[in-house]
Amino acid sequence: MTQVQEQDGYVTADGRQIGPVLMDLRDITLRFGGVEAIKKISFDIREGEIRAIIGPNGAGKSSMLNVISGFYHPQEGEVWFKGYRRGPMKPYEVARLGVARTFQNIALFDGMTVLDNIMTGRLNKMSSGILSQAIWWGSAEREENHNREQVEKIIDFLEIQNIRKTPVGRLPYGLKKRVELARALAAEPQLLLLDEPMAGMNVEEKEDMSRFILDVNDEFGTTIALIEHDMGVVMDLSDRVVVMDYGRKIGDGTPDEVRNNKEVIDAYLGVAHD
Amino acid sequence: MDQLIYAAEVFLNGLMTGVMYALVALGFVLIFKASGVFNYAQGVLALFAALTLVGIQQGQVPFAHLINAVLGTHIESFGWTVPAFLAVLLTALVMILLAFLIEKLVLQHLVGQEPIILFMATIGLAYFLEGLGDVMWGADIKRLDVGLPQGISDSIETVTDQWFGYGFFIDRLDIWATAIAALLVAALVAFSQFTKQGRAMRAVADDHQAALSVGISLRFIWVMVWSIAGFVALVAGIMWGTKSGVQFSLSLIALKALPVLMLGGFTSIPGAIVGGLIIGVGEKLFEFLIGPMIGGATENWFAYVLALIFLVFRPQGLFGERIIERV
Amino acid sequence: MLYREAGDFKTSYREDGQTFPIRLDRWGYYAILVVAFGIIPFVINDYWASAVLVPFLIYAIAALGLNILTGYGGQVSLGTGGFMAVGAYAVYKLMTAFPDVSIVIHILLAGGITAFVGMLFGLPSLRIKGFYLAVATLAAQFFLVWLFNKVPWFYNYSASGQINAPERTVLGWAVTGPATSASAKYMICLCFAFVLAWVARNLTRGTLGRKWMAIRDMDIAAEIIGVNPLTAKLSAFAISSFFVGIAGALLFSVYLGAAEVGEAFGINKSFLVLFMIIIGGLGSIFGSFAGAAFMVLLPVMLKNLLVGTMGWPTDLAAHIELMIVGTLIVFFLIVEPHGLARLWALTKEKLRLWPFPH
Amino acid sequence: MTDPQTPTGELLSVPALLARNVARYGNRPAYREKEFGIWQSWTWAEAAEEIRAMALGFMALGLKQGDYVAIIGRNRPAHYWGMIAAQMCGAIPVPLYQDAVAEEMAYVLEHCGARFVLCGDQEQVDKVLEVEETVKAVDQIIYTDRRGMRKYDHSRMNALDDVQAEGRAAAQRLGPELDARAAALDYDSTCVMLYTSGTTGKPKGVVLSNRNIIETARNSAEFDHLRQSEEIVAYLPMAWVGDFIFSLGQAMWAGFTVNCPEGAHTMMTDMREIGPTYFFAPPRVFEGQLTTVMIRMEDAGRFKKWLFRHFMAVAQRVGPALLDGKPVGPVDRLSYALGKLFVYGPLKNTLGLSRVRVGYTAGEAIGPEIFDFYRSMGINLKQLYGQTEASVFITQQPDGQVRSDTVGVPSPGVEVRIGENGEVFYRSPGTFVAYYKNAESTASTKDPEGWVATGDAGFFEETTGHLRIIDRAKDVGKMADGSMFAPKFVENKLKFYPNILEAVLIGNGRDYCTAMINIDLGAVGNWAERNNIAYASYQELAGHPQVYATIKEHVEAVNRSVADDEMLSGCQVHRFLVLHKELDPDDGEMTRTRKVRRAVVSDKFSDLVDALYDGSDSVHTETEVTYEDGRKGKISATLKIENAEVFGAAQGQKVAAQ
Repeated sequence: MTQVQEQDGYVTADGRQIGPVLMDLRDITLRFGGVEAIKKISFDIREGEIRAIIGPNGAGKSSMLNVISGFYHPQEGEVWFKGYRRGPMKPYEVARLGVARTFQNIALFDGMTVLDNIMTGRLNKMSSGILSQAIWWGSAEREENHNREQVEKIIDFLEIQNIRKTPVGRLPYGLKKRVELARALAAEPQLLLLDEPMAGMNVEEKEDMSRFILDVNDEFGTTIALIEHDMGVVMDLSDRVVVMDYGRKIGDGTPDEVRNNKEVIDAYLGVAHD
Repeated sequence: MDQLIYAAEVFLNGLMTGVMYALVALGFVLIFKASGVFNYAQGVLALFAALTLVGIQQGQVPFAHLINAVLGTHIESFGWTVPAFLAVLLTALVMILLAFLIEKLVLQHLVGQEPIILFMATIGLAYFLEGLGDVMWGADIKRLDVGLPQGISDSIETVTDQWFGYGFFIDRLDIWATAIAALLVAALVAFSQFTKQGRAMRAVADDHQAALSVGISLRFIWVMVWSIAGFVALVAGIMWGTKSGVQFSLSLIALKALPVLMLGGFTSIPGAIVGGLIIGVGEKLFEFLIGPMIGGATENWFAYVLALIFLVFRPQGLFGERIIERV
Repeated sequence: MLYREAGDFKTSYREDGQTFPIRLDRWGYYAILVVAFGIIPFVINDYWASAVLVPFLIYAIAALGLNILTGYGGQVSLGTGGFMAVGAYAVYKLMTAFPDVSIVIHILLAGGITAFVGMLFGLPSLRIKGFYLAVATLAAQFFLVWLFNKVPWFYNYSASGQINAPERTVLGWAVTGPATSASAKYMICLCFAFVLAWVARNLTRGTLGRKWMAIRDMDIAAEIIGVNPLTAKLSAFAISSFFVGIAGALLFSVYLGAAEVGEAFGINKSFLVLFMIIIGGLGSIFGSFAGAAFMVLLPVMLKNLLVGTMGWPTDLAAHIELMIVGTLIVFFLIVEPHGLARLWALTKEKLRLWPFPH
Repeated sequence: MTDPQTPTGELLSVPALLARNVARYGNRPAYREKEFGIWQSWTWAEAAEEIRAMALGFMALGLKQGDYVAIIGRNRPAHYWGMIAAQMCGAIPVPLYQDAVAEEMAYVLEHCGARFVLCGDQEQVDKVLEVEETVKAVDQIIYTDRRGMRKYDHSRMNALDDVQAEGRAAAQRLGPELDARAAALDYDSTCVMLYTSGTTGKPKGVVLSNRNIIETARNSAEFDHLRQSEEIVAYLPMAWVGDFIFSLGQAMWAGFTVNCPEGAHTMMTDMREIGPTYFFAPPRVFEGQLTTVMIRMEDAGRFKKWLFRHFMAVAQRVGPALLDGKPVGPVDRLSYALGKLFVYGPLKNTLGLSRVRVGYTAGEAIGPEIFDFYRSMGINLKQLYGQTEASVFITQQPDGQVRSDTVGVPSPGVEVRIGENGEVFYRSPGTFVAYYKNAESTASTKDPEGWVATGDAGFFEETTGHLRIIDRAKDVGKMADGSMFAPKFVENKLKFYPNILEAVLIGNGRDYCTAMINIDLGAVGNWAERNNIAYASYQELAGHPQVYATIKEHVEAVNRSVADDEMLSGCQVHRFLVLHKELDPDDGEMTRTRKVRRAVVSDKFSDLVDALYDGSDSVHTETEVTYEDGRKGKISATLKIENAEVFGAAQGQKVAAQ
């Protein structure tokens, strides 16, 4: 049983200590023209937890993720991150605050190798100026190699050593997803957003990906918020689940609580395993 | 007062040029809507059409220059002349053949490439056609006359003179051109709105896959639009050719049509028309009012700068639909 | 086939990240440098300098510049000619205004000025994309050419409206003006080309290059992972224009000596350079050189063939050339959109795998 | 003869050798490992420091003299260092096969009573924890790779680099003690204990002293003039004596560089990058490489194919001669040089063999054409004959006298004699001390004068003085008609065909011989694709009539060649079948080193054996199999039995069916 109320966090079933609130979304409302994609939704994400957002297609999950990652700006409501209210920011500013994400339909840079793609994840960690880059020798090269080391650790962690120098365009779907995760990890984010990390994967790939997600959370203590269709996966992975339907929040709590939530069952679980 | 009247005259001229722009721009829009190709060669098509027309009219031997060079002969022309109407018809056929070849040799092999690649391909195409035109018909400046009336229209001059005490100088050709262009524009709009092929064309524009699935032949559509574009080019070629002779500069009207498109949006037929008028009027007025202060000849760039500034504030153009970015 | 890579292993990221990781390539590269710097200057004659090598080097620089913007940054520009003009007129003004400052500095400054202008015209790229932008850059082309035509100050009120490069020297060698020797022209262009190519490589291999490519490949994703589109795009425009400006400056001061903006820097220049990078290969340093070489050599060879060998009239040859160039562009876009660079890469791959097919 | 200017005086132990290498080659590369995309390198000095830290750490954890330290993991510098560190502490390293399943590991750990276990990664740790139910001795578990270990109970568990850190911290306190222990090591103290994956029964722990290892290393290193500049790739199981000698013994003696690949899946690329100068591989590796070469050439264009065939022919003619320094005509030299440019050079390069100065193969007989293929390309590939009990070397081939059918002359310092039953005996400084906790089998293999029975039957060629091995002595039997039965001899001939992976010959005490055959899925599968023959499983492919036809051709070809050797002509195969499953160590049908366990096979498939002799032309069978994850299952199949033509005397042998 979890007491989410208390400020210092809670302890999960498998005994992980979950910290205080990292991101707090308050009464978020998002409109496209007349359409209300998200209606007054509030929930929080706590340090070190794996938080899932589920819901039928068009429930507004992705929009929600886009709000968190600062790609959409809600018309109403407040986004609090690390205890500060986040004003309307450009996405890249949000990224610099320590939010990284992956995309539903893979958004890798096809013209680059796996290594370069992951290196782009560390752009915010690199600061050498144009001049020193033009000369390369010295600071720029040192910086490059230092970051390469970090990236290599991630490559090793996600077991993609043998495709290091392959252009991502040539990779199979499953691996692309993994590379995208690697790119997000390279930014050493405090909050990692995964948009349907297992969409279109076969069982085996799903198992791998789940393992990696858990490992990430375990090894780096990264807070993870993910959208996923596969109920089974969500329930195994996540500590707490938010359920959305037609832009409204209809459920929030541990997988069990959600599973037994009448409204959720009607709205989602009924149609989950189609 | 006089200023105003001059301005009015300039405005009128601008409108008429604008229609011409609109006409050329329309060629772009059609092709772009149907095949997603931004056809830079449109202008050269016009040049080529005009050259061909003249060539046929005056019974030139195609490739005479080349043949002479290779065989050392001195053939120039067949010695006959073809009546304008027939010549236009023949030229139209040539343009359709050309459209077919372009589809067969170029577009077909570029299906699915990014737009920018297709765009560059048409630049290549433009170079080729320019060269081809010159090799076929020679590069010298030619007079083109298909019997369109020319010279200053006295009637208008007198009328305006009575009204404002100042006679507008307006070239009859421009009036005719405007009329024909307007007619053609109307026809094209009607075509794309009301005929089966027209609808098919727009279907393709909206969604290739869908169009294919309902059994529309892409290749046919492409050949069709390129033929139409060729025909539009022909008309434009005739107008401009008659006005200022058939020469390379004719191909530059394409460059004039580009800003029109940026203004009107690549996919919008009304956009092309309105854009054309705005540019036409705008550049004439600008040249008339500001030009003298900054050394004149501003037509070259005014259209672009206007479009550029405009785009910065409205990236999707006049009638283009707003893009909502998703990830 | 020629490659012997066994035992060629990397023990540091420095070795792994070097420009020519494979030993054989490295040697080839050094060999080329030796020839370029150590041999050619002593054997070069006027014909080779003015017909082939000097234009090749200058256009290579321009191509590098455009490749940075288009190939790496993904921002298509049709304004290259205009920007080259800026470089040319900038260097002209500087040369005539400060005769006793080194020409090298002038050329660099000219690049800097062009960079600034380029950035100005790059601003719209923040709002408009694809060929909307491509067309927008035409604005730069036409406006700038018109500007240098219409404002006498730029050509020092010379009657002809032309600009003429006075004689300037580097280390006592005349590099501009009529008295310039072939090898001097060649050497100064070579030095610039070499240094700039090296800079281009450094910029594209590192942080900045990745930002550009990220924007090119998927701008939205790039922004979300933390790339600031403003700085990325503007830096691309600036640096690209810097290169192009220097190319323009060299083209005018070293190669042409005298120029009239209309025909020296018209829209065809823009296309010429664009073709170079298409044929050479978008997003490739090597491609920039290959493309430049190709587009410079092609006319020369055609001319020799058609006019020289077959005795055709020049104008006809010129038209045929147009057709051939056009065809080649289309051909390349169809067969290998990534140009000579990719072809080279494929050949290399084959050689490395030899005798195996894959 | 030990080296005069050695700091630690006599080189009586591996740690002593290490000290010498630091003194001599201090900042030359000692170890490299492909990790994080580059070859992480350690000089001898750095390596020594790491090792010392490790040893101190072990002591801090309470490792005592005479303790046993089990090492389970892939080839990594850290693991080699672990062994040396253990030796420094006066403990005895016991490398284990990392792919061993739990119960095998349980037996070994139990048997040697290891107090410390050094594990490569989580997987190995899990295994150890699993066997701890039964094995009580294990006191400390140390792991190299931290991945996924955070959740474990660390009361008796440490990460290796933590151990090292602790050791460094304790340097002052424990340093002297450590030096004392290291100094105490002499020629007779145990260097390592290796478990032989005996072809029969439980593994035996072979105790090898410093004398064994160092003498052998020195002799063999001098035999092949191994220098400090050699590069080797360490990829064979660390538990195997060969790897210990090459990657530790000889490396320590000659001071050359040991390179560890990133992992099994990158082995070939890593090998190519390093380009070893001294290379050992069992025949199946060379076989595999050759097969892939052929397969890849299949897809080549006609010109390339022609080039390949033409120049390989040239190589066959000229290569070996050149290699053995025999005179060769200028024309041949030229065309060979061309071949070198167009084919051999690139080929050797892609295989990573360009720089190989000395290459060895052993453990199994190697197919002549495979052997010649590599030799003809100018790779100095040689054969040696050895076993764990001898610290590998018994006989080996000197440069210039290399043949595929012999195993060479006795290695320096080794005496060899043939027993009256044809069995090969040897005596050498490398001869093992004893089988651990197994006095009687020690006695049965090693007589008081130190002669050891190899268990192999063989003879010396009068002409060349080279040893030839026929077969396992105990497998050599008599057939019903009293003629000699040497299964391995025939099996090898069969296995030389790329299509045949394994073959088991039956016929001891019977009227005629029969065979059970495993096809090579790689080769046959590829062939199937080319002739677009669809198949869902190994089983289906194995049963395919065309496959049977091909195999039949091979069998008859073999019969023909066997017929030539009148001594063994009785061993021709009259009937055979293609097995429906691959023989597999996990099912106990083979050893971990992939040697067939005859006894196991013949009783596990007794029904098939009967069918082979009762004349029936097909048989239905059901077999238990173990999957990777350890689950067991059954597969059943109906196997066709094929008759093969025999030649010469064998035609006399009557077949039950007839």
